[in-house]
Amino acid sequence: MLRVKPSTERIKVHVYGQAILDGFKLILQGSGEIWPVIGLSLAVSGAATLIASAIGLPIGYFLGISRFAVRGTLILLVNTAMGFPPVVIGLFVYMALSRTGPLGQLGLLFTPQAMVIAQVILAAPIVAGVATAAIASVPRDLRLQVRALGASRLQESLAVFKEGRRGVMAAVIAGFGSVISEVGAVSIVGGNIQGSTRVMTTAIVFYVGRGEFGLAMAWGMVLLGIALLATAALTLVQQRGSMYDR
Amino acid sequence: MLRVKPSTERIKVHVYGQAILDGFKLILQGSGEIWPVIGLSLAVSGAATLIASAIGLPIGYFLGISRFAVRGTLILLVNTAMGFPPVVIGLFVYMALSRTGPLGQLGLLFTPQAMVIAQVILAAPIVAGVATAAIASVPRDLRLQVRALGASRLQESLAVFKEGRRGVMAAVIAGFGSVISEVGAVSIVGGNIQGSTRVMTTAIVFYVGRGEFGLAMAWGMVLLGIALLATAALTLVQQRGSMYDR
Amino acid sequence: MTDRGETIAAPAVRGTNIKVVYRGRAVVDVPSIGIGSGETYALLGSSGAGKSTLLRVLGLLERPTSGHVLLDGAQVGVGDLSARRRIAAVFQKPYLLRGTVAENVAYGLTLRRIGLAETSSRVSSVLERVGLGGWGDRNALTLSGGEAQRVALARALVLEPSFLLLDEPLSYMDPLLKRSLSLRFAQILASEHVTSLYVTHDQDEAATVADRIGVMREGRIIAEGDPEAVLGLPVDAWAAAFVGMEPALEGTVVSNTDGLAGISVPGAVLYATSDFPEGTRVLLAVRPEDVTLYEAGVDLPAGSARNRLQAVIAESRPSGTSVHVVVDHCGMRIAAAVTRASAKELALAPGEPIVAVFKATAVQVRRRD
Amino acid sequence: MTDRGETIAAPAVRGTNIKVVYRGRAVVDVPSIGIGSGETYALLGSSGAGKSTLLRVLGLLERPTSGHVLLDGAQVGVGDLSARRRIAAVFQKPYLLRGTVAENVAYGLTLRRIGLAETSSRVSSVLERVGLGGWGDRNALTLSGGEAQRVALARALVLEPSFLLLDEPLSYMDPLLKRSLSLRFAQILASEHVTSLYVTHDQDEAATVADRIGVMREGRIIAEGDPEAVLGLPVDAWAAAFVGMEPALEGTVVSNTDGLAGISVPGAVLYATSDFPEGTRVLLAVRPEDVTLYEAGVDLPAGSARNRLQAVIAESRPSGTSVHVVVDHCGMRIAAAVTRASAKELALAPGEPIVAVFKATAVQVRRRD
Repeated sequence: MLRVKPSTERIKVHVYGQAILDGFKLILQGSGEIWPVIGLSLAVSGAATLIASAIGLPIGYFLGISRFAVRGTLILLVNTAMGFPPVVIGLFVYMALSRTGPLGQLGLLFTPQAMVIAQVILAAPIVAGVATAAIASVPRDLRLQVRALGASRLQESLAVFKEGRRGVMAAVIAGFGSVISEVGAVSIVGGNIQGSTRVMTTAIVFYVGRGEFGLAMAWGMVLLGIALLATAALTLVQQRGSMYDR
Repeated sequence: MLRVKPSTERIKVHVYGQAILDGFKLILQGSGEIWPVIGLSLAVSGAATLIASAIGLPIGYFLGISRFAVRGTLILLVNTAMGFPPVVIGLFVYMALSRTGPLGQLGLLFTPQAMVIAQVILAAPIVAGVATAAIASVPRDLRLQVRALGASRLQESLAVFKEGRRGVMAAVIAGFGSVISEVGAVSIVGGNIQGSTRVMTTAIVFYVGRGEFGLAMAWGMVLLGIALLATAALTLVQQRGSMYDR
Repeated sequence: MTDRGETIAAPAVRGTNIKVVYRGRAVVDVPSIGIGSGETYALLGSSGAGKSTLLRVLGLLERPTSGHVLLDGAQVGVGDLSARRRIAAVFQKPYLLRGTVAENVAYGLTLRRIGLAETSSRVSSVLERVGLGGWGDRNALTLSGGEAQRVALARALVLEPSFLLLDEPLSYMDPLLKRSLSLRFAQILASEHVTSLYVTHDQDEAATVADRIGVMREGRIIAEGDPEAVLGLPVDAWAAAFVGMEPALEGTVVSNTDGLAGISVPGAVLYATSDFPEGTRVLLAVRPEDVTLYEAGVDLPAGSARNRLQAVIAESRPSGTSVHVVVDHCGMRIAAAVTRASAKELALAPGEPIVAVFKATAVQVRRRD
Repeated sequence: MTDRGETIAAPAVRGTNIKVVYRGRAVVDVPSIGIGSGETYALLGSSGAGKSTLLRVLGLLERPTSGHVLLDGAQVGVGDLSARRRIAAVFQKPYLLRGTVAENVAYGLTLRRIGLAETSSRVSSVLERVGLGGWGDRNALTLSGGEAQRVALARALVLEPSFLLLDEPLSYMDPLLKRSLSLRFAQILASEHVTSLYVTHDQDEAATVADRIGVMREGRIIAEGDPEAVLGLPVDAWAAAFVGMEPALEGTVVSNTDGLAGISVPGAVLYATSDFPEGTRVLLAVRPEDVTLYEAGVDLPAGSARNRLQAVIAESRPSGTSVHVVVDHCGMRIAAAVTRASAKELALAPGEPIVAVFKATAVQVRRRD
């Protein structure tokens, strides 16, 4: 299918083709590295997303229903947290976990746990921020209506989460999407140790640095596939129309 | 001010204190590296944000005002683009710009231009996505009102941008915030060459890798300061109440 | 204003000294309001008058800045879930939840952990009563506005509340629907014997549904009483404009024979059905629809219309399908609603002489303090 | 339905064969609509009837699925900016832009690049005319709803449009404000002599502002004519319910003396002011407010009320501050609006005999096809 071209052009095509072929070969054969790395990526980011949701969703609920001064201050805090560069978060976690740091005795540096900690710090503000918007979009009067039918505080918040569930799901997916794709913080605290803390993003940077583009491309495609799945879920969640028009 | 403690504890404190002191010393003295790196970071991310805005804002306008099927499809595309992991974007740009890639003859790999290209691809979907929400929040009937007073297409879109200007500014700031803090893509396509493509985020990763935590911390603080400025601007823009309540 | 709740021996709901202050401004300032058991009390007023805020306070949905709410004599508050569960509400928008009609109506019962069998029978019974029998399985989000609002009413009624709040439930409906639904709501509220507070800005709606009306303005209840008294005898110029009338006249009872009182006003004696004895200083008014205009000098029929005033046209303006005419008799202004057909036959130029005729039974009278 | 625009020799605005189809459903289907120069035409109908869509099509704000719009005889379209600039609109919400009142009013002039001096003088003149003289420097976003809507009207009028659109401009106002603003709008529209299309769901508002009314239902104009004819003689049962009447009666003119027609209906001859000759088959109706009820057997005064019908009460129900009574005479149903005071004196139980009286001038008559 590839037309024969003058030599330089041909070499380029060859190199690309070879890289992609290498990538797919790797994926199809299962080199022994692929499943552990995908597994670790999903485990670390999944755990981080769960913990971040446990922290971020209640914050998002509180921010979404609160008004006036409190809200302004708290939104500032969430924005500030969302604005923290991941590498800086990575650096802070590194310092905290390093042998001489305040949590150094836990011995967590360069472990998956360290990566989870960094990703929780990254994802929680994102979950909280998106959830705030989702909760705020549930009409205040719907909460009033639910309360006026005899809902307790807890029943009221459950009803609000239920009515705003698409936005809440979007918040969780957005949190996952941000940490699964992130490389700065996990490379600093994880260290990209093969068989121990290597995740997809650090693998890509590692193989690019070594000039092994075939492997980098293969990992890029796997990561892209997972990211696109998250995107598809997010879009599905956003596409449905709102019920509050009438 | 630091209390004298048993030896191990004392060493930890000493290490942290020293690192922070080193950092501030560096910043205050101006080591000769600091201003070029900050300048390059701002220049690359600023240029990328400008270009991304030129691309993303019109897309955001179109998505924000469009309805039904078109909108759904385009939002899917923007979400997909936003969901692309930065390292994968970096990898693709690297492949495209590498000597054997389709744009290899431009010789852009490991130059600031390459970093701008990667950051534009990163930021444009974010600008477009946030701008879509901002434009969509300007009531449809306000556009109708403006049109019914004799506005041309261009005058109508200017009026919409003017009424939604806070959201539009938020979109641009969000785009800048995402690229100034990003490390995966710029390290791949820029390569962290001192005096040429080293930016703040790659400097941090570099110094952490070399164990020079003082320098890493210093850079972390500078980057954090700039990121917090962007956050402050974003919050300022979000805090003002909307006029469309009545 | 006849009886600020004093006629109600033990009101089912009572608010005392209720004040709500937002940003230094008192949006509600009501010393006392009481709603009798089974009564429908309409709060009538312009937007921003504080009606909905007072409703939320009495419904334990908002804590007042100061004041107390009593439900069946016991003081209750926002934090008192069991008291709150004796109250239910219908708002401007139905805010149905995702699910079927039956699921929506069952919502409050589910919150109270009522069993499935009882829930099911209560839901189908209440749907029957609001005229939606057999609609339980429909998707709640596909209903029209009027249907959805009836589901919202059923969702509140199924709880058999001691106190029902209705906050402008029909204000988003167009006039045709509003006319038919307000009648339907009035019938349902009357047959359910539920103590209700009905907030509206529409006097026709208030007159249709309410046993008693309170008129709110700038946070205060400025008039209260049965619909005819409140809508027929405005307390001040603002209230008069609000109900489309001229301000009340002042007079003194000069005779009373078997409940037919003669009341002296500038230049005339007017007759009203009233028990006030001779010498009572009174306020009186008559609704424009009750005033008929005749050409000056016409041969008037002998009839039950006791009051005939020689007057001159002061002003006239179209008002919907009729014409609003104000006539002047010795500085005393009385408004008449004249149909367009009649208006054509009469000379309505300002200054023209005219005869205004109205019955003694149409005159609303109140003691002047 | 009397004259579907044919009386207007050359309407300033005309729509022909206008169809708008959304998702396979025709939301507007109007073969012909014309608005005369300087005329205020009200489109009246329930929500969802297609009124606003038709307004947007005639105002060149939306392309119809098919059909043409003519402005002063020339065909125009959505893409025609110079035609669009001869049209201005006021919507439900004022949608004022950030800035002062004067900046808002000047907005359309700025779009047209009118010079500063002319802009300033036109802005202050129009603010004067809408009763907001000297308000130019106020912040537009601090105005009340009624003030903001007058600014929106000024913003449209300042453009001296050939065609003015008003899309439910008062529907968010409470009744007090709506009553005073509809009168004010009517006066302004009349004095500005601007060709206007006024969309509303409120028949009183339509009657107050309009020279001519079209009633829309399910995308079609089902009745059109002057307000008295349209609101006084409904074309079908739906239109009757919409304007609060019983359906029209059918009869035949049996005599005509100097414009007083005798019309034979089942069991009686009714009199109406009409030029239709003997033998004409007609529809006729009378508005409930024009019908007076008397006890059966009462000694009726000789007067101008030519029509007296012995009837029985069919039904009665409260309707706002009055009572809506339907009487039956030989299967012919006529409604009467009775004040609460009168209703108390009459026996309104179904089946009771009653006398219904109304003037010949109150009877609306139309040729039956």
